[in-house]
Amino acid sequence: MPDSDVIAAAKTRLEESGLPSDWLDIPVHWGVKAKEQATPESGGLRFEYLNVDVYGEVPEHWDNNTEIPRGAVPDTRTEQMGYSIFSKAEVWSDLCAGLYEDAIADRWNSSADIPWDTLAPVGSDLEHAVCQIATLISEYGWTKAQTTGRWLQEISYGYIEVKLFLGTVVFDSARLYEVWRKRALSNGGGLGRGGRNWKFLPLTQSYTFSEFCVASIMHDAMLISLLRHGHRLAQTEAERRIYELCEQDIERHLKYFVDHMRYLMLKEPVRREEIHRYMNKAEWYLAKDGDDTLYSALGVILGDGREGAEEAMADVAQLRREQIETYLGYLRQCHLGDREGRLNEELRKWAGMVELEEEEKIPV
Amino acid sequence: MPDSDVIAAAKTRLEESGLPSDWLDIPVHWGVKAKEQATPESGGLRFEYLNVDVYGEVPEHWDNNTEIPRGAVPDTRTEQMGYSIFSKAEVWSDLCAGLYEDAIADRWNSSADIPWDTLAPVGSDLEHAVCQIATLISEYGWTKAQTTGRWLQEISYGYIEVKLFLGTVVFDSARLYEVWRKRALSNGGGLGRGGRNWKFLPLTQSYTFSEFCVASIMHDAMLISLLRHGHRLAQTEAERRIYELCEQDIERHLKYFVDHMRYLMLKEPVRREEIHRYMNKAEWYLAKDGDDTLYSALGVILGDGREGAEEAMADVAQLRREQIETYLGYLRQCHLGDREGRLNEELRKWAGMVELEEEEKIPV
Amino acid sequence: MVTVDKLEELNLEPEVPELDLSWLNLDTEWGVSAEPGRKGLTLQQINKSLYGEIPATSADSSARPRGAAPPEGATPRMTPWVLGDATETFSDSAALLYDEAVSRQWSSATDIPWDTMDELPEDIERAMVQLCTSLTEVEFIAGDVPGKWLPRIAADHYESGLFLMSQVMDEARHTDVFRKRALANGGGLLLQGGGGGLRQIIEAEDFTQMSSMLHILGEGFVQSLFRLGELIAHNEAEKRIFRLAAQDESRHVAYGVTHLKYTLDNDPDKAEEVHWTLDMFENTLVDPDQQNPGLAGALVYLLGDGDVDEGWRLFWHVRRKQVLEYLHRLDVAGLSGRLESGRLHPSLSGALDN
Amino acid sequence: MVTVDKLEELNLEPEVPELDLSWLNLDTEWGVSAEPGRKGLTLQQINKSLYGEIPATSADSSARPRGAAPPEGATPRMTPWVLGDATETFSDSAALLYDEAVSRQWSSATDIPWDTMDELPEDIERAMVQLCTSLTEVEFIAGDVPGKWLPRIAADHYESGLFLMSQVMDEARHTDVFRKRALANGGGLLLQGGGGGLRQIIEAEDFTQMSSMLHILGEGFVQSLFRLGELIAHNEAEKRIFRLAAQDESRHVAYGVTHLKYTLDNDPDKAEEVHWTLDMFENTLVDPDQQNPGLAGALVYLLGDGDVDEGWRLFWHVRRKQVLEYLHRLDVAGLSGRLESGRLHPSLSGALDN
Repeated sequence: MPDSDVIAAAKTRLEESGLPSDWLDIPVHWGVKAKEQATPESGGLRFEYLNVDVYGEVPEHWDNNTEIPRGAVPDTRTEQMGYSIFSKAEVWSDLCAGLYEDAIADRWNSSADIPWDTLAPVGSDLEHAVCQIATLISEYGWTKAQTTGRWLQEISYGYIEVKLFLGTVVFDSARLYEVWRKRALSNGGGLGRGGRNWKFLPLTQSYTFSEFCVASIMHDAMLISLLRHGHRLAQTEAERRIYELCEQDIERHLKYFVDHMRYLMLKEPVRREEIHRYMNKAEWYLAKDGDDTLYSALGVILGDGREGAEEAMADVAQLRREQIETYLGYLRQCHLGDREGRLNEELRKWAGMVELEEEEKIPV
Repeated sequence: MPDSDVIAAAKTRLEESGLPSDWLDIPVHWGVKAKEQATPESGGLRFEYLNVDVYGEVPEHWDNNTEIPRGAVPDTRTEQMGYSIFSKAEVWSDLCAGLYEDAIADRWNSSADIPWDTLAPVGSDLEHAVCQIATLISEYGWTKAQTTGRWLQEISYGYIEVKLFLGTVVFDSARLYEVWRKRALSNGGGLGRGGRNWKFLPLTQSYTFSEFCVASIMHDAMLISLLRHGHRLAQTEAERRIYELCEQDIERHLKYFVDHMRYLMLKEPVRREEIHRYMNKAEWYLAKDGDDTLYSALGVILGDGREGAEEAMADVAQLRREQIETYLGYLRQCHLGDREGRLNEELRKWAGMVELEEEEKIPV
Repeated sequence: MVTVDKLEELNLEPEVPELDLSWLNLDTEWGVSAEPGRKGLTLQQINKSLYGEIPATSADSSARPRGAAPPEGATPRMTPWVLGDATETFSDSAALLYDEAVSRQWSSATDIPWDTMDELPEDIERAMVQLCTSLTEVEFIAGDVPGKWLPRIAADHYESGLFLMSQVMDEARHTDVFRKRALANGGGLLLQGGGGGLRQIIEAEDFTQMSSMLHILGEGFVQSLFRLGELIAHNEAEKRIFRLAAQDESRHVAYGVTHLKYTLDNDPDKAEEVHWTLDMFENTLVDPDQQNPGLAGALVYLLGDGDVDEGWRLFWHVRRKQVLEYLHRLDVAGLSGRLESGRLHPSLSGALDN
Repeated sequence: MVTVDKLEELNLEPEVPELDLSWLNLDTEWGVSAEPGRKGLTLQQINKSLYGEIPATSADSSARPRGAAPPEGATPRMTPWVLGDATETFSDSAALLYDEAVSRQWSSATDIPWDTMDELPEDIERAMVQLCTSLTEVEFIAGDVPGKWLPRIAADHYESGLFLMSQVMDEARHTDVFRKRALANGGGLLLQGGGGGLRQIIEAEDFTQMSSMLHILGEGFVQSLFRLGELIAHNEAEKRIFRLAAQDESRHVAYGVTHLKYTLDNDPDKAEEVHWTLDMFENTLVDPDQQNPGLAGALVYLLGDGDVDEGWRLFWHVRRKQVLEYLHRLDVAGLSGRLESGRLHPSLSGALDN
């Protein structure tokens, strides 16, 4: 029986049974066979391979406020679902689908993939310092998951790749939270002191997604600069592994945030000044919140106890400088190299940069 | 000195003083003089008269997410402000500006404009019944203000007339709340029992403004049908006045909601089925919530006490029928006359309408 | 008005609601007889007996009026959440301020003597419409913000709710009247203000922080300016606008001050949080990156009536008054010491030396 | 990776942070040594001493990990509000379910034997891709919803937070795998589902109501169906998809059931509210106006492998199992009696007679 007869017969049977059959009338792109690319060498059936024919057309503007999959036929009865982001420029990066699959391929398990049995007692000061750092990184993991997660309900299906990738960011952030909590509670220590959290307000208060992205670049850059010193900071193989695995995750997040901001700056250059405004805010809160707990704990570790901490603070200052340099480095990659000349005054001191000339203030 | 010289001189003085002067460079529509229409006969300088030249062009799509006034020159540094409604079809009615001014012209004061001294003791059953009704109307006033108010932060400046009018709805609703609270507490009674509030969920849970509008039409129609019986329900001049003044306010709100929905149905007829979905929901909650407190209290008033209440319930049933008829009547005015054939089963019983034929249910 | 047509297909008797008289025997406070006074029957007069008692905390997210009996059966969560602690939103003056708001409503259409506006010199007209452009923006946000907070106010603290509802109305009128002035006399709207702290007010997720920015600092500065409106106005219409708007702002400022006082009296730990917020907001207001190019120039220009030096002198006079009144309001609210501790932003404390 | 370039204009020594050792003497629980077990170091193993005690209520909206000392100075309100009562969000199984989620992650790219998919008859392929179109929609919302709730979970109840974070990941993978199946074998995406209760889940503003719709009824029905995936699948790839997805759904359903049980154990009054929600949601699911034309037809067609009568017979078999398992889950959670009291929607109780 030719295919058209098969379908006609199917329709008849459905209709006789009182079932709708209009789904059989939809013209099918019969050539779409993503499975053909799914070889072991190509990483299996990765999401990138789905982007063929109409299904791969990511629209500049998506105008459907329902859960309709990109490429499906709309049902106009559907209630609107409250999405608010319908612009490709606001969320897109071509890397999303690939980073999503990478995140899954790179997945790890804090219970089993960390050699916890390598932990060994260290001096009380050191254990306190490690636990203090663990507490603050946990806190950031929690914040990152919460604040990333809330964007899911805002982004429409047109940009499904972005949403899938953000799902992995949420999950990675959960792990960031718990692996450090585990470290704090597994070696005779406990949790330290929580941070004041003001610096996180630019994440929680974002009104646009790209604003959230630049604030994330700042915070992720601060963290990754620290994680990259894992080889110096870790006392054991377990810790070294934690630093490495977390670094790998954060690096992946930054790839997206940076590539998205680059895309936005190219597509909507008129938003440059607005984006600087958001960086002003993020930096102001970071500088103002700056309590010295984190850096003091680093000093205790690098100084091998409280006695050596004072001397080690010069090293810590170099590390803090690297944080700012790293942040500015990522911004250069997004075509936001002009940030260097506008960096917050306090952060300039952290980085040892010359002061900005005082601008004329018009006090209105 | 010619005007151009005056401006040039002003710029020079400003610049010498370190003040920005670019605001003087903006081309001015020098002919716009709304004051010329502001005569006593024309109601003073009403907002409608501002809609001249570029200032009166209400765009189909507004693409600025800041507080910029319609017609001003953008400053691209400005942070986005979180508005979500940028479509004229979603909010517009040509009546807005006029209704805004009408609301202000019709303003009243529940402290001074109600002849409270005409209140006189009535029997205990009657006082209880009046107070019970007052409690429930107060509750709706509170809900109306809260749920209308939250839309202000969603609607962009492009549709400023709508926002101004909604401001009056919020204020009127505050008065709806407090004038009935005052009635309950001023004549030897007190408050009765609160409602279960499920029926208000379609107002609080709206994701689109037009969905909020149809739910408001339903609730306002229910209330106004009741208020229109004020002459029968009021025991005193004070109450009669309350009924009248509240009716006048709700009538004004309905004018907007109805005219907006009419506009939407004309501009975006494809949304008809979606809008029916919202009405399904609003009606379902109304029917399911239907506790009989309100109607029983009406029965006690119309029956002049609990003894006559049973007999008066037939009258109350007529009043409830009118509520449904009134609701359907307003919907007809918005080109939603087809609602009659799709009204919720329970509400059909309230209205004495024949039952709908049972549709084939496909239980998936 | 919709006439009640008989529906064609209506051919049955309507269902009769069930008579349920259980509400005749409730356990609510009964026998309350508020008496109208000199100003009629105000909220303060009905706030008697149990109905006048403000619960320190409320877990009720429904619309049930304070003092009413709870319904039988389940109620849904009406709003995502309410601010249940009175310290979050309450003010002892809210009822009074609402009463005042109702009795002092005015109409921008009919209460402003628009016919007193003669043609102005072009530079002055431009400066005035630039000022009005900025003001209509500010007032626009000032209405959105209470709108945002309304669903979060507990019905048990209805006084604050009503006050905010009246503020929504007031700000609609201000948005309106400054737009009217901009378009009334030939000028039109000019340059957008570019932010200047408006976003900070609407993004705040703590009511007291929001109120300290909006009501105390933001509207406080505006009110101090409007009360000097004579220095800016060029005719009776403009004077009346500033005078009436200042009257409205006074209520909003009073609400902010009395709310903060209520909060600090009951929760002194909140002080540091408010200080932090003011640190941030003061910094935003004077930040060169946030400067409003139109407002600054136009205001100085108008104050000097075209003489920029004189305008600057008067500007500092205004600014000094703004700062002094701001500090005074904080004192009244119980948040003192910003000047003495050096916490007040230098650009503001500097104004006191002028 | 960004290389750390020396900034050209960098010509000063970086400022040295102040050394503050006050955190060396905190009043937190100290001396905790969790030991890894058979599955490594799980959450359950670190939930010891004070760190394992779940506070019944939490007023902390900050990100401070449970058991950490509060910071010096003021903290802001981090999120608009948190659900402070444990009864709102907690589940005794959340930690375990998170641990399971982490250890049972799978990859739709590499763990599905896509090469087992041969060409299918066109009617069957169409029915399968129609089913997958509907499923990818459902899973899309199922990820948005926990995302919405994350900012509302108190850090003191972190177990529920972590569980929801894992659900976001699971649902991303489900959205993904059904889209992959739709596009893998020649069919493509067909007809949108038209609602069918998805909006009801995302609009709910009470966590327990949301969870009873999403986790217990919605995902419960889906899980019952997936466990009968053999009836629908035509090759090993499809079987594996349903099996792995069912395993994930089991965790979500378990969370919903144990959360509801926790809530009802501690707040029995909540039962009526949940019943109300289920009344509404059951009605939505079977409402002819909400019907999903694609899903209904495709599912029956697939179940009968083209024989529609047989498909109906098996459909009722599936539905009966869905309803029985749903009622069983409610029983376990302590919300019994929907069938007996006649409250279960007739279209669902009717399925039990088939």
